[in-house]
Amino acid sequence: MVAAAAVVLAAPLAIYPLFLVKILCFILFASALNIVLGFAGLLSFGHAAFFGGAAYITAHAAKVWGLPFELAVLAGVGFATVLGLVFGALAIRRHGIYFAMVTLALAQMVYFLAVQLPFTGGEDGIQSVPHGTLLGIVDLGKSTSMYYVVLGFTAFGLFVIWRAIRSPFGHILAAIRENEQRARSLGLNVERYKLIAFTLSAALSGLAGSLKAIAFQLASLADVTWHMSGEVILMTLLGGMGTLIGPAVGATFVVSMEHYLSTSGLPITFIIGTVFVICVMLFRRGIYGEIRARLLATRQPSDLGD
Amino acid sequence: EDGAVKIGVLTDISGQFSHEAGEGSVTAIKMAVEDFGGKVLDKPIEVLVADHQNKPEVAVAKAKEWYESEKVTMIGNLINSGIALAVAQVAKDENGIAIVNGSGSSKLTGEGCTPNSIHYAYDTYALANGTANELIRQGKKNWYFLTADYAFGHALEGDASAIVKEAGGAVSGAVRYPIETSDHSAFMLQAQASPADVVAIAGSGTTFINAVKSAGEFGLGASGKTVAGLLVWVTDVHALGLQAAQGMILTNAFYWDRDDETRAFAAKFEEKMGRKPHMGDAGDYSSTMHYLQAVEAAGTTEAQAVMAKMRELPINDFFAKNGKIREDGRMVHDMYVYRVKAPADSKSEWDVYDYVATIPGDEAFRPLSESACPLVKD
Amino acid sequence: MTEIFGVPFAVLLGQLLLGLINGSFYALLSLGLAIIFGMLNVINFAHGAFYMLGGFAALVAFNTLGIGYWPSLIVAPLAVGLIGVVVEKLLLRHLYKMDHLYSLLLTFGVALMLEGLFRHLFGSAGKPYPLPEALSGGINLGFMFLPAYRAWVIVASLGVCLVTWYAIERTRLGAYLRAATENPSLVQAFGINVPVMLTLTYAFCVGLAGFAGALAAPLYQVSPGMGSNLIIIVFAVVVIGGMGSIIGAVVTGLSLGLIEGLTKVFVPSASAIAVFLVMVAVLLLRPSGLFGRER
Amino acid sequence: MPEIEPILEARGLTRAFHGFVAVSNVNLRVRRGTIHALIGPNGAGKSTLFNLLTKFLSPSSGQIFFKGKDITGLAPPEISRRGMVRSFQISSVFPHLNAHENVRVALQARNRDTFAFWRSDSRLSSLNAEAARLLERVGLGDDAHRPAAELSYGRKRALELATTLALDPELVLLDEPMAGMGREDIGRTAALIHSLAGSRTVLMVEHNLGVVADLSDTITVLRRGEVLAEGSYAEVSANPEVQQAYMGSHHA
Amino acid sequence: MPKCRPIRKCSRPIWEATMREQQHLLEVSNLNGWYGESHVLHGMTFNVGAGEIVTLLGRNGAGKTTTLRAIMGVVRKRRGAITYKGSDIISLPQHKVPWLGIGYVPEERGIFATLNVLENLMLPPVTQSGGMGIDDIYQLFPNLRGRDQTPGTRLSGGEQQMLAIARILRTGADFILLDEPTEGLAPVIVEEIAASLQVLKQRGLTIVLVEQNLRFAASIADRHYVVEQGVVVDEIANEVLPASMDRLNSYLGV
Ligand SMILES: Nc1ncnc2c1ncn2[C@@H]1O[C@H](COP(=O)(O)OP(=O)(O)OP(=O)(O)O)[C@@H](O)[C@H]1O
Ligand SMILES: Nc1ncnc2c1ncn2[C@@H]1O[C@H](COP(=O)(O)OP(=O)(O)OP(=O)(O)O)[C@@H](O)[C@H]1O
Ligand SMILES: [Mg+2]
Ligand SMILES: [Mg+2]
Repeated sequence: MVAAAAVVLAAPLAIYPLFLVKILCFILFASALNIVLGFAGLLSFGHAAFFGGAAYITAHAAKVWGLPFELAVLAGVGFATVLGLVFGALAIRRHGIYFAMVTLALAQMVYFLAVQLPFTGGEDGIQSVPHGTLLGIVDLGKSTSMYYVVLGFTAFGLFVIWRAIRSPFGHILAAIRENEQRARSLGLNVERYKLIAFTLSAALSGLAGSLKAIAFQLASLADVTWHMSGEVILMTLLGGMGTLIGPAVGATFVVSMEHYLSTSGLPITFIIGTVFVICVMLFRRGIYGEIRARLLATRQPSDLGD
Repeated sequence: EDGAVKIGVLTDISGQFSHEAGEGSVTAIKMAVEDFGGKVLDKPIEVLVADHQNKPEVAVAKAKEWYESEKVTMIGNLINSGIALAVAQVAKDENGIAIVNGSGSSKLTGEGCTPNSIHYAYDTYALANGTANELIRQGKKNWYFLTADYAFGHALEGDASAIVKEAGGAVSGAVRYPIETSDHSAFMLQAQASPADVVAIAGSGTTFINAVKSAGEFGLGASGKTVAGLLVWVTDVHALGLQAAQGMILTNAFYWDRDDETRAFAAKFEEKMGRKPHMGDAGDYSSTMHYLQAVEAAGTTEAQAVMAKMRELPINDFFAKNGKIREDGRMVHDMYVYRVKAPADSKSEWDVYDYVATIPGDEAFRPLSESACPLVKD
Repeated sequence: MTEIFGVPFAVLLGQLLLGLINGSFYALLSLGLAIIFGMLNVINFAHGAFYMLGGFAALVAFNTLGIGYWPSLIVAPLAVGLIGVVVEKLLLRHLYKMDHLYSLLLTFGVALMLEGLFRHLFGSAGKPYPLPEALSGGINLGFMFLPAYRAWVIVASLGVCLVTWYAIERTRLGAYLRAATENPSLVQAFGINVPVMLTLTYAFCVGLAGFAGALAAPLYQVSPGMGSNLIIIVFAVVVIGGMGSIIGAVVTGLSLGLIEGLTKVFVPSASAIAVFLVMVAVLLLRPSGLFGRER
Repeated sequence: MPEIEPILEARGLTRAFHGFVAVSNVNLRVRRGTIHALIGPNGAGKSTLFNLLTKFLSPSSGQIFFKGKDITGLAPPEISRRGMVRSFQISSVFPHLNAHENVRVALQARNRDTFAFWRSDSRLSSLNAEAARLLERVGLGDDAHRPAAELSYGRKRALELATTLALDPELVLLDEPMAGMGREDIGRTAALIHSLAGSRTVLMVEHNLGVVADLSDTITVLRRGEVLAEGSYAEVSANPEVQQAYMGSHHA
Repeated sequence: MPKCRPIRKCSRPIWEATMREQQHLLEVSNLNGWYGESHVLHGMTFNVGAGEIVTLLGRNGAGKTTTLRAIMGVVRKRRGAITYKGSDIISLPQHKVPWLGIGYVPEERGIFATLNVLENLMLPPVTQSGGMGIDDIYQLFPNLRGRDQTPGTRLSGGEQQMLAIARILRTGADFILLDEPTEGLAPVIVEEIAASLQVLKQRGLTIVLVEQNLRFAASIADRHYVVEQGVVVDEIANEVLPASMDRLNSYLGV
């Protein structure tokens, strides 16, 4: 635990900070998705809308409205939260693939707006978003300080998720995932639970998007395409959905792959595809999920649940 | 480390634009370095390559990393306008140099211009300009636009229709197709129904190719309409095949078969790459060459000094005659209008264009007076 | 002549016809997807890639083996189907017991592999495929000029759809498949060789995609990306039609083509999301699609 | 006996499935503190009636009163919150949660669990004792930590009963609680249900006539969706129609 | 056998096998079974003669269902011997087993939600001639008549049970594994089923029955095996059942 913390804190000395920042953003994003995917059993295919949407709002707020860092991020998160509430309200009564498709469709609307609305700059996106400062003190222009700030936010986000999953709320969520009709017959307001989970997830996805927008000084169309929604699902699955660490592992893995392969001169799409296939076949529960399961297999099987 | 001069190639090698840049640009830039002698300021020149996969974050992270910790002094090619614009900003922040040959977005020398970036081979304005003027001159005054519905398409259409109107032509309509569209026949039908003499396709890549195919399928040419491509790579024409593309009017910054110099370069390039170079490749080579000469002349790789030299020295090579780099970062040089050959007239696989006209540099590009670039003081 | 919202009626007719043609492609693709979806309970993200594969199969057959258009309508689907068998036996099969998310991840990976591979081999611009002699030229319908090939596309794809529909809905097969997805081991216990059945079904369905690819080759550039643009739309079609419903897939495919055709006239830039608007509307009213069985 | 007002009353309940009338014009009065059995041939409409009473299906016509209030318009969760809870005929558990967790979820539901996702779940440990007690009562003490999916069929039924009781309902609707249970468990469950009477009210469907005879104060016999007879076991089992329609040679 | 008496070649095992076949239709000996890691059957040994009705009795969780699943190959992880008509069927692929004329009615009924009643009924292929016709089936289970288009799981619990039994009787299987067939059925129906099973028995049908309803079991069975924790602990012939009630009750824990 302590060692892990040490590594995380020392990382920017060894590895290029901005790249680490990207990893952090996606760790947060994937973990946020995991709330619905892994713990509520809802396959959302529209999370890019929250991630990218928040990125656009934050970028615009910081660049055009000239809001300070904190407020810009807040604006983004606020937007994502509201959007999540709306999407959730519309989709939550649908199940399985139908739910996935409603979320996808709604996200495509956001994508469409992103292409059409003038302020997003179409596929060029919004560039040269000011870094700003944290509380007027820390200059975020420095990649390293940016790293620690984002690290802080990510840690906070992960803590919220951890708390939510390990809360009475989380236990009910698990039950609903297992057998919704039964849960309803026990007098649980299933829709409400799901909606809260979904909105929470949207908000945190938004946080990830906003941070990314500031750190990279840009918001782009890539963030709202369904490919992004797909990619974050893959990260979560790859790491191991329904576990707390899994998505982090998956995100780190995928982002690093993209980063390091970029200079490898290999046909990247092909490689990434192959890696996905291999991972599914080797680690059924995701990289982390599998390792964890193997460890737990020695103990009593009931631990496998959460 | 060993104080090598480092040049970065940031491009799309495996993605949708890979045929407009990718391996080609890498080859071109490496060729330039080689031909320059592999050393500048008595330091070896090293070429780094990265595939940005059309992911802005990947590009920005790479660019920053290169400028900051790898001490890369120049980043080349930069296809995908979103990425080009972003990296230009990074170049400014990190005081490096970015030379764009991939993207054609005229924003790069407009709102997006920086003192550290150069837009070299072509831009949407120049392409539209050349084609439009030529067709108007031929008396084809009534235009109809088939526009890819995104910023880049809008830019092309915007530039072109402005020129058309200015030159006394008229725009009878425009239809904007979503970039996801794979079937353009519906839009072709609308174009056909219009009274226009020219159907201008403001889009690039596969969507452009498919648009032209369905134009052929619905006999647009047969019905007396001219199809004009506002952004056409010679490789697109090659991929389309002359059967579908013949008769199309287009503007390019470079055609391999223009003169002996170009043919010589093309031959060398083809040896390495297995295909003829297009304007992007040529631009990549020429700009890299020019950069290295500027470094030599400036006696340093410090960005501002080198930029100054690059602006100061004229460009004279197979690509450009008396090419000059303006303060908005635009490299001005002659542009050429071509017509796609009919299959019968083509002597070899890559023999695809007939020369139509030359547009002198000072007419080809958007005049500084109209520039939206903050660096231009008037 | 009569106009509708300022659009000449003739033009409108033409657009509808074209819409129908695109629709028949959707139908053909979503058909296979719907079966894999509803029967194997697999979200086959690779479907678009198999469509692309069909196109290239035809292309390669033509360029290197000199196999003409007509035979390649058989050859391409077979080739693709064969690859389907490999994918199913080697990979998919081991995931049936798991959450269907895993098969999604897998097929997505396969899609990336195929697309990446073909980008590497053929470049992203792709290659043209010549129109078959017999179908060059066209028919003048008065209100529009209809290329003969497009007419053929409608006939061919609808024909195939019909046959497939019959094979599944009018024979025991459909019931076996549906039962097998619900409780494979019990169906086995009734004496049906489920594994083989599933393999063949998957192969057949991707074969359909392959056929669509071959059919599309002369119309569009055969390029590695040709499938990935389509896949999401096709998913939408399947869901609107109702997962597992074959009629649903076909009918929805065609009607969406029409709707798209209309939007292309009136709000061109919205034509790409028309399908999604429809989907939201439909799913809000009918939770399991137009023809879906509620479970 | 003095007609105290019934805890549950159904008036003219009717439900048809595209033409097929499963429950037609059923009037039912369940007296507080009694065990009321609902029997009848297969397909008579017993489970459908349960579904109507708990609003898992909405009646084509008719009204439902629970504790004197009209609940015809309410949704299932609300009904169970008001104290009327049902178990399912085809067993329904949370497969990947262990038996203990299954019951605890029900306890949470009973305690009007908030949506506060920022609280710690250590609060739940207060429920463990009661969960354990309930599992003991249905004889699942040893299986407490096995995933529900791994329990044998009979034990699943027992677990479901425990979950239902965890809600501490005033009125329990049990749909064939004994189905699939072995002798041993039947005995235990019967005792359990018996112990409920008085403090709570039980309305149950059961085909095990032995159990019905021992436990029930009142029996309503359904046939083809209609009430055929009602009364004590002695009364209904004496009814030739009931014998012919349902009991067969059993009444002997 | 007379054929091979003079010859030495005819080896002992075959001879044994053929002998056994004459005695027993199904032989289960020292059968072990697992669900993943958990070892459930610890050496079940019992046999069923042709035309017999044999029950497996035992507490919940004793392993009765698992035994049937092991015979059908639904539980794959098995060790021991299961021979049917003298030939081993453990090594047989799962989908081949039913074609030997073995039918299986699972305890959870296994009615398919996505299939309507008719499709459910017609699902299992007819493996042998001599199965019940649709009319006989409606005779036996009037509830199913006219419900063809109803989704399978919309049927009432009991009706689903009837459907589960009916679809196996259709296949013409002459060796049937019934797991708690009377669960959730009204007494009258139970009696009708008992009667019709008797009829089928006359026709030479062999049945392994897992049953909690002793009354029903006693009314049709020839022999009873008592199962405890995955092993057969006792065998009781039906004639002596009344006499052995105390013994049995102690097993079943009453
Ligand atoms: N959703 C439905 N659609 C069509 N028919 C239905 C539906 N639900 C129930 N039925 C029919 O209504 C009748 C009553 O069903 P119900 O489940 O109430 O019977 P039951 O009394 O519970 O029988 P059992 O004792 O076998 O459980 C049955 O014939 C059943 O087929
Ligand atoms: N899917 C499973 N995974 C793990 N263990 C299981 C599974 N199914 C059953 N078991 C265990 O195997 C043992 C035997 O179960 P089985 O269902 O054979 O008992 P049974 O005799 O049929 O009981 P019942 O009379 O309740 O049906 C029980 O301890 C049960 O908990
Ligand atoms: Mg019932
Ligand atoms: Mg059992």
